[in-house]
Amino acid sequence: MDVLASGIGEFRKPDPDGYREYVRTHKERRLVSKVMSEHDAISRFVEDGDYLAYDQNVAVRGPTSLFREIIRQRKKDLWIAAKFTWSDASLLVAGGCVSKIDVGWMATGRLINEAIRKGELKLIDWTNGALAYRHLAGSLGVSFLPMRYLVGTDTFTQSGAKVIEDPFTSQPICLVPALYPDVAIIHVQQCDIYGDARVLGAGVAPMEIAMSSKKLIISTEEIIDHEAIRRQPQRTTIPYYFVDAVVVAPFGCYPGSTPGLYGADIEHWMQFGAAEMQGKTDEYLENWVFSVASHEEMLDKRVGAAKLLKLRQAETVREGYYE
Amino acid sequence: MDVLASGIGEFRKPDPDGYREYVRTHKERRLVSKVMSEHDAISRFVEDGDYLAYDQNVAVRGPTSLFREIIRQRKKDLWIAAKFTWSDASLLVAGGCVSKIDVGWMATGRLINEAIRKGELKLIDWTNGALAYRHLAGSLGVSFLPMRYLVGTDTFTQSGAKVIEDPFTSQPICLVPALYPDVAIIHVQQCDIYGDARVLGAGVAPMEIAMSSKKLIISTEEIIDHEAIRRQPQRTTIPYYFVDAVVVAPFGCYPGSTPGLYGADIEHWMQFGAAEMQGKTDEYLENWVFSVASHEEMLDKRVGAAKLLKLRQAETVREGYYE
Amino acid sequence: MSEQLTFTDVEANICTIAGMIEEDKLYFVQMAGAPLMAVLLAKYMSAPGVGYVVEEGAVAPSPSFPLPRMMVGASRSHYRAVGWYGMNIVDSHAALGFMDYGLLACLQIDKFGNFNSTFIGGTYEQPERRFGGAGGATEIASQCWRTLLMTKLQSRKFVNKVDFVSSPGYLDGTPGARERAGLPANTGPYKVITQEAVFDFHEETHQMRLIAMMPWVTEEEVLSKMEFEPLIADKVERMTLPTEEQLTIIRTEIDPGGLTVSRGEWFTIDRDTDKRVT
Amino acid sequence: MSEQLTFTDVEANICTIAGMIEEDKLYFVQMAGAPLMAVLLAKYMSAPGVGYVVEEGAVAPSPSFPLPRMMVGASRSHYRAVGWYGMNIVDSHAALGFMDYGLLACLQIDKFGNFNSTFIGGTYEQPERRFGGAGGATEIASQCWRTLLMTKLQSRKFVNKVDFVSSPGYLDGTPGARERAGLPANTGPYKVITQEAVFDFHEETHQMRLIAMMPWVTEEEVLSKMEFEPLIADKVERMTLPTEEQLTIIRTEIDPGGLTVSRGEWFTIDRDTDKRVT
Repeated sequence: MDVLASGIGEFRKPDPDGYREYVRTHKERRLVSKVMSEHDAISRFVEDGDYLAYDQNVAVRGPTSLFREIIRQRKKDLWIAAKFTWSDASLLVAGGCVSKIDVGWMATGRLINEAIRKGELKLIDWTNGALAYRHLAGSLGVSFLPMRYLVGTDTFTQSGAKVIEDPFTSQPICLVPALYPDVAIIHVQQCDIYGDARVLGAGVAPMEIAMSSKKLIISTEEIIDHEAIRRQPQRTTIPYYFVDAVVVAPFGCYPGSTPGLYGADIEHWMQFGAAEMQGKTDEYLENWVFSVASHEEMLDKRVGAAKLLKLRQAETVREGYYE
Repeated sequence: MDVLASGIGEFRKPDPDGYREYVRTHKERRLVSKVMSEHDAISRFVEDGDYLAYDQNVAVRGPTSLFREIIRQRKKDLWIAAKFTWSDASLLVAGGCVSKIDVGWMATGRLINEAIRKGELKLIDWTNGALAYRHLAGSLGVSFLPMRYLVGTDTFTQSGAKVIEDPFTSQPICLVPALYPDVAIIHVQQCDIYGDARVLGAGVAPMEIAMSSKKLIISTEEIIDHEAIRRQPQRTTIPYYFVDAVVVAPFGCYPGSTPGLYGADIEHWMQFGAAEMQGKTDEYLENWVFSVASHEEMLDKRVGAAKLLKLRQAETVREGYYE
Repeated sequence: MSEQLTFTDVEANICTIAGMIEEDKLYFVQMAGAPLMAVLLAKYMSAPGVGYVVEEGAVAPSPSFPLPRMMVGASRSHYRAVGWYGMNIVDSHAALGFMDYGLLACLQIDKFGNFNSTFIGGTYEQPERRFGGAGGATEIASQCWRTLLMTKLQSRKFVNKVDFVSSPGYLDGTPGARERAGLPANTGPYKVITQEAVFDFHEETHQMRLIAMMPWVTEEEVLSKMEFEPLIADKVERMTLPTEEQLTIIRTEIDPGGLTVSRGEWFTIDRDTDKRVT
Repeated sequence: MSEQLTFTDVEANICTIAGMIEEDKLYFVQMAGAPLMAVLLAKYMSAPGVGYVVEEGAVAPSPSFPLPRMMVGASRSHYRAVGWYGMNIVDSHAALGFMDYGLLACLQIDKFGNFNSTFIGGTYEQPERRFGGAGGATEIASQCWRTLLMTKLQSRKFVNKVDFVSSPGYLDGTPGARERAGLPANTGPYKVITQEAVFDFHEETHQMRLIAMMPWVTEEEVLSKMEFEPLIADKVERMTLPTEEQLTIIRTEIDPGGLTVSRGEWFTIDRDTDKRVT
């Protein structure tokens, strides 16, 4: 193989056959209920050192209740893919959970900068699209995919991509290694007890991430009947056999928004931003994560019914999602 | 590039940059009506010598009214991809339209065998999945994709695939060249005047074919309002800017079925099969293609209202398609 | 006169395979015809919850019986699936190792389970009889963990050398041959099912091995219907005959038009003796 | 006292770009912020039919105004799209050549249009200030036919050498440099828009070239705000000022919260003389 250039970034060596072996022995093929608490889902399926993937549109439809549970359980040494995200990476860094980030785009600030300075955090640069495409490669069961960009940049140099001579066109072509995360967490609007899940609206790469991750936790705004899934099969984003856990989490991406259901709590983001700037994220975490036992308790004791109603009312669009 | 093995089959050299140039100068970006007759669509967008792609599930949702128009206009020397198809290839061979077939699966009989014997027809073997995957490669704008099968077979040898040493795993990996058809014809249930099209139900690769084909003709059971498309964006299989022509064709895949709308006319298939066995396909074509000016006239004069009603009644499922 | 049971070779295959279907496994089933009917018979009778996918992208459908005559891709065969996708998606599910079993028919097979669905006789360029092509069989036989192959026991089908290797078995049979070619590890043909005999493959040599026969046939009869000589298991089991109930369901619910099951060789079996009458 | 017009540098950029939007072209627009606001302003005022896609997969939306404060991926920004897909799909639309223009913001840019959105100062391993990363800018700047880049005219932004090439311009500027690297042919940065000047790139040398300035600035002033010296067009045009109507629509419909447009440098312009007052 004539490799014309190689990035120097660290990456997990793609191992399609290893993924297959895991699937063969670990994944449930029967229709059995996978509903469990966020506590059980995170403690059973997220391990220290795991590569963790998730899907969201910046602050929209992100699995934030599960991020908080990961912090609550003090998971360590996670490697995450922050593509087209918001302050989730900062939040997880504040919680001491993350040691490596594959970067597409994320909000950065004091926490990220300090963690880099202290040598506690390593960033590996890719792009949003390159990370989504690496998930696509994983979802196709292969070890790499060719693509038409990334080359010519320092981003390429810091990534784990390669350039080869295309055997069909003889031109240089960029190859990115497939990403097979250990575990993915994805928030959806609707899911049945078996894991058949519907993402309503545009999403970065929920299906690709679901397919390429060894373990998959779905958090859902509501459980819908299995027969409802079967009545409209074309709406199913993720079929049951990819899913290991289903967590019921209304307002599960608070303070982010879920299209068709509720708006974002911008004041909350500002509160987090202020805490970060003032070096007070420990207080923030104590208040929003550690001092409450669950997402449900956080909603009840910290957010409150009035705010939740206001956020519901702030979402004026149901068309295309629920209509 | 260390190429470990290469198939000997002929294939169009993938040319992503050539495709891009075509798109840049030829494709309409504005929302303009593309509704036209089947005659105009085929005469404007299908040229002798074109590589023609289409999508169907064996005899389901195939663009048969457009196949008949291609025969009626005596198009020549087409190269087609027959993946997961039915007797369409035989029909086009009977019409003298086809000189090469990339084979996934197709019904074969006297017509195909005779055309091969006479040297009028060349088959190049792939598989259903390999052809769908070659369309996927085209839809991603790249020149090839890696995949985990085809190797170890004579099918590989007769195809245009290659084996290289995977630069990420060091194992042998099969690469298939992207397929960028000159023109594709796709039948859908619903489409607006601009080409925003909905395929209702499972389909082999309608989106991939639409994206990878330079020219695209949609035939549709009905025109729906553009605002209806915008009210449910997640149901749009193909957005307008890929589409060059929209042909209104109720019962457009007769004698095949369209899910949610009408069943197949099995007697018609048997009639075609009998004509083929008896060497009477010229009579068949005269009756069903040449002696009628259009699909509409064929439905009216050859099929008849009673049969159409019967086929509508034979389709008992609307759930998941229209409900 | 004792009671008799009458069925075709295809019906026998469908019933035998239906008896092998495991409810906690996922199946990737070829297009239509006998393989699909086998899984549907199991779903109807013994394994209602079993999940299967078909090439055109329907995942775990619950077809409404009786099935339509031309059922591939039709609404009743995709009825109440949990997902409707496309071919690239379900092929990827197989690539990812989710499909425990592939279920396929073939025209010709060799002792290592390599099989042909492309042409018979002549050359590739000028075949005597050209068939439909590899279809989806290659992706299924390459990517599912185990492949169940269905064919008829005839010497022109069990051959020393297939006219064309459309889809891979164990290739040349040597250890690791599939992996060396680039196929996913630890996959391959698992059983070959015919109307009168069932075969598996030896763990090391990967040669086809006779493991079960219908009650009315002898080893010699089986071998007389094969061009190559298979291994013979230490103990060759007796296959179970189709039941009346199975046959009734096939004929009324699974293939009411009889397009698939009414063709081929007919068997009439005396139920007292399990011997073939005609 | 004559009438005055007051606006920010971001507002100036939004208005200038809005004036460049062509209704018969397709746009690939970065996440949010000023680039998206520019296309929305055009859509609101002059090019209602213009189509654009955003990274998370909404194709040709018709957002409902006023827009929400945190709008990326939110329901009102995807409202009445013609399609809702994902990132890989719309990136592929760009790979296939359907996107005429990419519309992006950047932190730092060099004379060949290579730009940085990753870090400023220090080293890659220990940056002084780490930013969000390349995001979707690299795929957009690589795959769209032409890229419109928006930034502020400041010497720390127009630099001899960017701290990190997050996304490609014309690389080293030599003919065919992008193609040799493996990028799609005939693509590249098209214009760079700032609050006081607009640049394009010389056809052969691919060097940045000053082509237009606001009425109140001189060439010397522009050059004083750049670390490198750009080419100067034979005739440097005068840029059009934002209109009252544009500014009103930005402030009431496009960014009613003022999160994006109220930051940065404020300009107050005397409308009689087109000179800057403060």
